[in-house]
Amino acid sequence: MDGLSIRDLRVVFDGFVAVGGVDLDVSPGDVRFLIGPNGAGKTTLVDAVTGLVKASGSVRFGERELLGTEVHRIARLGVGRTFQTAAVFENLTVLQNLDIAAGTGRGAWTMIRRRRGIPENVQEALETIGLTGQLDQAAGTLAHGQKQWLEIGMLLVQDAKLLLLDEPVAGMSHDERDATGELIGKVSRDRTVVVIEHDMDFLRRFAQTVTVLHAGRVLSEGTVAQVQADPKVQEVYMGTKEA
Amino acid sequence: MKWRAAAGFALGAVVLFGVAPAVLSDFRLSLLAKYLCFALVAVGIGLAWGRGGLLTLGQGVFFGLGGYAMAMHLKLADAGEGNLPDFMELYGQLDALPWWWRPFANPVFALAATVLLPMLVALALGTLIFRRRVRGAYFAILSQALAAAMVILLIGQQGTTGGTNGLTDIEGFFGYDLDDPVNQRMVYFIIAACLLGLLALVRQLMHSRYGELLVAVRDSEERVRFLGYNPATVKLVAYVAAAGMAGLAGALFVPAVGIISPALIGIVPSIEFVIGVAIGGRATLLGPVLGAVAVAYAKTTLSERFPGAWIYLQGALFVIVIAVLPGGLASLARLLRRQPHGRLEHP
Amino acid sequence: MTVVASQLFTGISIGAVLLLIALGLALTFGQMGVINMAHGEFIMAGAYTTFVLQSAITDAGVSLLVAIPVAFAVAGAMGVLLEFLLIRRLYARPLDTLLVTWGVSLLLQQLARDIFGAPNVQTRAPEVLTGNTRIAGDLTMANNRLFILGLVVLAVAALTVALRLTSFGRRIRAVVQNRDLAAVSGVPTARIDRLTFFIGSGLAGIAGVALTLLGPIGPTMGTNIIIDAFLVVVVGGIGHLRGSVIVAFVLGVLQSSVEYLTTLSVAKVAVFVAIVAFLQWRPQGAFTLRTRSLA
Amino acid sequence: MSTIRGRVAVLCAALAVALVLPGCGSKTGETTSTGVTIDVSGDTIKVGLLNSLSGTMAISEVTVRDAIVLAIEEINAAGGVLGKKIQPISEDGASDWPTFAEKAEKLIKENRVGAVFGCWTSASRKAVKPVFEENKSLLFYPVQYEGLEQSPYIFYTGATTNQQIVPGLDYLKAQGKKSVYLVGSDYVFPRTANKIIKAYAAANGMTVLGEDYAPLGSTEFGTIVNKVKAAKADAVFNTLNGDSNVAFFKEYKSAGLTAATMPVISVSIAEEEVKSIGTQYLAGQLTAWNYYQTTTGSANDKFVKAYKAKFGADKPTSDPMEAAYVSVYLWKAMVEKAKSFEVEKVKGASDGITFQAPEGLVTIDGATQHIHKTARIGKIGDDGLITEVWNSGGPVKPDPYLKAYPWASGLS
Repeated sequence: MDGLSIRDLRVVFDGFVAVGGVDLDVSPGDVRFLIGPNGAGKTTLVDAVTGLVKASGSVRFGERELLGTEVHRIARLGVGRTFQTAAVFENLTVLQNLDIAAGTGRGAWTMIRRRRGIPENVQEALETIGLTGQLDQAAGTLAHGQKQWLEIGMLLVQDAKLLLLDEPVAGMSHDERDATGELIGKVSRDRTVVVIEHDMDFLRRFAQTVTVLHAGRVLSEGTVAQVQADPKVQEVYMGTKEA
Repeated sequence: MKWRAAAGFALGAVVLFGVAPAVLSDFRLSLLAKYLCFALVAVGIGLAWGRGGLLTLGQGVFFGLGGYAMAMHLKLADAGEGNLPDFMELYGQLDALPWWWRPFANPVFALAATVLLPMLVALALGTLIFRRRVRGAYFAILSQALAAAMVILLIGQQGTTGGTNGLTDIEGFFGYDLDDPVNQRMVYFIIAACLLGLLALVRQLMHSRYGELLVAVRDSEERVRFLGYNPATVKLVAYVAAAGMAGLAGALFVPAVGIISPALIGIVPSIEFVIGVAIGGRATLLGPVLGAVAVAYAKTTLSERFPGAWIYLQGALFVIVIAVLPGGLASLARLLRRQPHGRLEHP
Repeated sequence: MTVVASQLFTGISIGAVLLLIALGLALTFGQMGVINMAHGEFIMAGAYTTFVLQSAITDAGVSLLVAIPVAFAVAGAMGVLLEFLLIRRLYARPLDTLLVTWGVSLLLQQLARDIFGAPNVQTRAPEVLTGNTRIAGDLTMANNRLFILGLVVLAVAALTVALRLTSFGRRIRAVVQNRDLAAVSGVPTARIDRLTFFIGSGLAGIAGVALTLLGPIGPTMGTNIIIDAFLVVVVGGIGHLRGSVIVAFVLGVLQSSVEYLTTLSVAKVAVFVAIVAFLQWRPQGAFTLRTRSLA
Repeated sequence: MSTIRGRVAVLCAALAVALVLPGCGSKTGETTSTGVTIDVSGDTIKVGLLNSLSGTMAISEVTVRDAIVLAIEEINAAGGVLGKKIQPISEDGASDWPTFAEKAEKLIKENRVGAVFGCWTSASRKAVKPVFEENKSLLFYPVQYEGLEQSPYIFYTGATTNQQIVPGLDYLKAQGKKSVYLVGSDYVFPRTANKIIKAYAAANGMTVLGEDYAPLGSTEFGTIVNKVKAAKADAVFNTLNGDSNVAFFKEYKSAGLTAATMPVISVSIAEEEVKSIGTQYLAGQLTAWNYYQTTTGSANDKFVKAYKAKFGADKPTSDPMEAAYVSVYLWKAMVEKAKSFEVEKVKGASDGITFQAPEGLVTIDGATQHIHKTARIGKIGDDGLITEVWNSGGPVKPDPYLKAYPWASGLS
């Protein structure tokens, strides 16, 4: 298992500083929650780590420098992410979605042939995310929560060692949140997980560590209790008691 | 489903090899041969556009490359060893064959070139374009500009390409006299066999893991990238395959019709290839084939009776089918049968 | 020296014609992302408007000046009709818009053929626009090209002012930048779309008037030039006019210089190669991604 | 699945092989075709009209079709050919060369026509030529062309190069023009014509100062006109086709070039084209043809009157139309001399047949299947009509390969 190590990360759009010098360490096996008000740079930080936006500084996953690497190569290094709006292939079935996610290492010969049966890792992932029954259903017809789980499942079969989840429980029912939280717990046993989340109740229940971002910088870091006690955090989240 | 596919192929074989030659006159059969060439192009467009989302408005270029490669060989064979093709003596004022014509005297090289040359050009252009994430409408317009540039290039080199005339008056096909109706029939059978074979291949490709990945790229290129694939490569395969099919079609068109000219390559013919695909159903296997044949047939018969009406009809087809029925007639059939299994097929 | 100067002027005026054609596209394609292949037929409509007006107003100069606003209105109205009937249903499917409008362009061409006949029609230009102006020594500049250059400068200036300073312009830019947000903020996006289309198509009509001074007026006049104009917008980039302006003039000068040294065929191919090469350096196809959602 | 599919594939392959192998016909060189028999049953004889009725070439070709229809109606009104009325079957070549070939085949094989009249561009003629040769059927081609061709199944009723281009050069030479600039569309006719012009110039002390080609349909002539102007030639020889002429002449005038200082002699601008370019730009420029609407003679008066009565008073008549009109009458005369519609007999009867055409007396030269025509240089007037300023004095014998001209020995 590898950890994530970010040094002096900066992202600038047309003069606007979205991320301004972030240092962040996520140790192997951690479940790190990133919180912060809108515009704090949470998603931009994940975008920079996954190669979607240009950034300066250094992002290391294990021994590998990620900045300057192409998106698909970063993914192949074991960095996987989800999106706020679940990005699954709606015209494909659950099985096809997972099979594609599992297939980056396949050779040309395997690619031009049909899939026979269900690959072992896909079967495991199906059980982990609880979609065994929806195997042949088009992903577009899944319930909102199921789509998010499918996306996480895709990260599992992709063999991602670092999972970056962008608001995985937004819009979910209470039961779905619980299930998602347990899922995160399950997958974090042999993976490093970073979660962007607004839901404080969810955070309190499932976060191991928390980083608070504000205006493109790290405001506070520590366990849930430490962060909650930090006066700077309370100041930023003016009046919002939960923080 | 499996028996249906098998039955479909068997039925297609019976129609193409049994019924059509029995009921059609030599002339109409040779027209059908021409339509089937267009259908070959359509299968490729169906793959690239319907499944891969690559609206290529320049398939005429690849059709032309295949056609010219074949025609160059046949012209050289007609002329006999050591002689220049007739048009070159007339317009070229050349003493010797240009160096780039010479390899085409070899039948093996020429046959290979009909398919490989278009694929190579597609590979080079596709690499440049997809690598820089040029896509969607940008790709469509660039592919169209390619067709325009290719025509200008061919026409400008009249002495060695035949200019606007193209390469005409092709008499023989690997030793067989193309004037003979029996040999024309043989050419038809070869084309029909190629179409069936190619359909089987493309069906395999569409149902393969690659086929699924291609749809995924079409629907969300970025998501595929985050899974660790390079979408440029995925698209390149479909584009190159479609180019190869168009090249094969062009090569077969030459013995069937006896001419290849810039008139078959430019912007207008290239976009006409697309309309059949759209009408038949862009993302299905058979839709493009039936659409292309239907459009070509309608063009022949309608223009025999009402020349102006064909243009109105063609324009109306573009507007109505694409605006109202983007899945083509294939989706209409499915709507009627109320079978909601067209997941891969709705873009 | 004279040759270099007059070639430079030719290049600039080719660029001006390109830009005049591309300006409407820069608005509809560049700002709205709609690929309207019937744009060339709106140009044709502008040219035929000039022709019709000339049979009503015999004076060539007056009819030309009258034709400019009338052609703007005629082509603009056709654009609005097209937007209303077809394009607004297809905003989510840009490639399909391309094919649908191609069909529309076929229909319009055949319609023109049936109304005005297949042969080209002629308009008379005011005598002053068929002459030239002496600059120095042997160096002259054609008056019709100077007129078009002026027209382009005027059109670009008017459009820039409209986009930058008027409330209409602000709304267009708001819609371009974030359609949903603009809609929520009370911008009537449907009306703005239609208005944008009206202006973009109207500019095609003006281009049509200008083209009567240079070339043939016939049913297929639009198709020959439209691809070049699209390339200008593709390379110029979306969202702002500046790119199109620069690219039009660069391509014009490039084409005329290469043509002077070789042939027009080589020049056309050279332009295509230059564009592919340029896209390697600056791919415009990679628009800014919406990072929160890929759907 | 794969086994089923495999079996289907094998089945298809087997079927293909089974059908193809015994299907192999004659090898190249063994002539087998005997041609298609003409349909002479019934009281009509069918002929094909093969012209572009749509697409870019429709502009010109529709008028040719109209002229052919006029001739057919006149002949039918006078009793037809060998007692049969002529039944025209019109096909649209759609400005697309392969379509021409397809339609030609249809006319010959399905309609079994006696002869086909039409085609305009060299490309369309080249596309149909093998079709007519292979089926041993007749085509009458009515447009001036680049020569260097002599198909046994084509009759050429338009001018070949020594009846149009060479007289045009003779005229320029007589006018004391020492240098020319060549401007043409990029296709076979201009390139071949210019080759002939260069050979002529070399032998006659003329200088060719430049040679430029524009793609067909091109409407951007700024650079070419700049080059022409800088060259300061005595005259311009123009082989541009169609739309390009409009743009060229507008640019030409804008550059300050005039018929007085640097005349342009054109070989593709007839009365119809003058109408669409405008006399504002063309007045005073020269053309080389064999016929003008203003050509004198009772045959032409009758032709012009009949044409305008049928198609409209504002419709001009032009050289290709006249040549097409004449071609029908020539075919009729050949059939009547042969007393048969059979192609070989009709061909055999062709030599020496004469006809009092609107352009004057024309005679078929059986050896080349071209016709003797009078060459005429015309000047475009302010009224849009072209008036003759010079003619060859009498019909010129067709010489498609320019064998009688020593300077042209290296050309073919």
